Amino acid sequence: MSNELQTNLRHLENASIVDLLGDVTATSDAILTTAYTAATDSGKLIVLNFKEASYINSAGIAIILSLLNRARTNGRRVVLTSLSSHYQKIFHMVGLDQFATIYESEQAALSAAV
Amino acid sequence: MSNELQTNLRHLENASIVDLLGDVTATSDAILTTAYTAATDSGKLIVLNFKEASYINSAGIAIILSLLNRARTNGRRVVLTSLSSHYQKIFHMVGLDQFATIYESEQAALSAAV
Amino acid sequence: MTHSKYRIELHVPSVLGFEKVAMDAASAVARQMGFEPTRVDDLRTAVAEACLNAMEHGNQFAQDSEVNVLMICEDDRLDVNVLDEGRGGTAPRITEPLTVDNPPLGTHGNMGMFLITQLMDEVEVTRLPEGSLVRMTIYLKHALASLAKIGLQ
Amino acid sequence: MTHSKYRIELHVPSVLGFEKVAMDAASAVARQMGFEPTRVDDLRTAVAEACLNAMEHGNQFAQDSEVNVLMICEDDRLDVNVLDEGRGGTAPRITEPLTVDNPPLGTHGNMGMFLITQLMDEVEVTRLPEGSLVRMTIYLKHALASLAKIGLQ
Ligand SMILES: Nc1ncnc2c1ncn2[C@@H]1O[C@H](COP(=O)(O)OP(=O)(O)O)[C@@H](O)[C@H]1O
Ligand SMILES: Nc1ncnc2c1ncn2[C@@H]1O[C@H](COP(=O)(O)OP(=O)(O)O)[C@@H](O)[C@H]1O
Repeated sequence: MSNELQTNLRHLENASIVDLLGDVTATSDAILTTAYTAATDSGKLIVLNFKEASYINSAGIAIILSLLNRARTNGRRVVLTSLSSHYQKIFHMVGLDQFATIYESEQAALSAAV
Repeated sequence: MSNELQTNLRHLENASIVDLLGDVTATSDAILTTAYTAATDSGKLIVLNFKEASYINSAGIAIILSLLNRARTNGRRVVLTSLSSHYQKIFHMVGLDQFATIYESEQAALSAAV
Repeated sequence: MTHSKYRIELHVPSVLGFEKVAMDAASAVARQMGFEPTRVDDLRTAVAEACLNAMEHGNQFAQDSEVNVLMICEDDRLDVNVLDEGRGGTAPRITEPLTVDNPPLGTHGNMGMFLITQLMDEVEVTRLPEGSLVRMTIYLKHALASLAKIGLQ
Repeated sequence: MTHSKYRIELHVPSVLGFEKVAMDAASAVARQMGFEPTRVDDLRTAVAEACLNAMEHGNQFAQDSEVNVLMICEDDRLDVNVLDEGRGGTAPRITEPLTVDNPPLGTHGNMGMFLITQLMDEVEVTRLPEGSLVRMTIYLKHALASLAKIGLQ
């Protein structure tokens, strides 16, 4: 598939940022889990950055839900940033924003959440 | 139609700029002619700015050809700016760039052509 | 532009990823009709979810199966009909989406049909002999949509 | 992704503007197959021009007429077939585009078919009983395309 998800992990002083590049769909499970596991090693706040994720479907949202559940079990804090206003609305509709704060930008996430 | 062409005319010191906003197609004839006529009044260089023209088809190109022909008859100079690289290629394929210089940006057109 | 009764028909294979062809075709139709960008985005998500359900639940991803997307442009609205081949034992049903408290095991969170009904002005599910039909409607004027939603139109 | 023989079919009315639906559907297919953005742009223009010709010359903009766009994804290439209803007296022909020295009177500059042949790797025009068929092919690997163009593939 053309726009298969890729991830990029950046370790900052107070947070580990996972950049999501591409589509977040049914086929993103393994790569998202791997990225989450790598990010969680640092013990810091985990920021999922959706800036370059232009297509997110219900299967992708289900995967993110499971990931948030795992984070809660492990006592890890996860926040989301840089979702388009459309996907902010969608994440709100399915109630996902009750379990993870959504910030407008990476900068906003870092200053507010750290 | 949704993205029907609109034009915006800006009179600068040495040039009249016609911003093309929307689709350049078969239905753009009247509005392009009106904009050209208004721009030509000033007697200055005419810059057709394609920055906001994301869809240009063969009928639109035909209209621009006629307009360049009219300009030549009237002794008016017309240059084109801010075409995407795709449309630069297309305009080159049909030979349009032999009759009107294409500049990367409005700034480039103004400094080179005035 | 008078839209009355323009008909656009699209067939895509039951292969993940091809729902994007339907999304892009539907959004081109909606933009052509003059729908605002936010409504076009709503439609994109709804069409994608309906096609994904049709591919998976309706067609069981069968290799020779197709999803049929029929769009009708009316003066005041766009109808998008997504039809599958009814190869599964289920029919489209609208349920509450799963949450972090009760997370999905795999990639099914009951979110597709839920989102479709939230995003579209009208949704109608019909079980036809040939398969399931999900009909989604958006109105050009939100006021009309609200009236339609409460059954006054 | 193996593309072998995915089939996408689209029908649009003969109304100016609806060629954009075909453009967007075709580019979604091409992106899905992994074509580069510049090739996707080439395809967009070629598909638009073929559909415009089909609407105007092939279907005479007849109200009940349709343009049929059939896309076939193969491992190495994408074929886009644009079929009209052959209502006009003409057939698609490739001519030199008009220039500023000899400008078009209206909006016909003989540029559509010319651009299609310039932009696509292969173009085949067939006159079928039901109408004209313009088949346009682009290859995923440019090398293959060049071989095909000179008839070695
Ligand atoms: N086109 C369809 N054909 C058959 N069953 C369907 C179809 N669409 C949805 N369903 C049924 O409705 C349920 C809910 O669908 P949905 O809300 O989209 O969630 P999900 O697809 O994640 O399970 C599906 O699990 C399936 O049983
Ligand atoms: N689908 C078609 N059906 C019938 N005739 C066609 C078709 N496409 C093109 N033609 C013929 O070929 C000519 C050249 O087409 P084209 O290069 O696209 O230029 P234009 O459409 O501007 O005339 C047209 O004028 C028309 O006579």
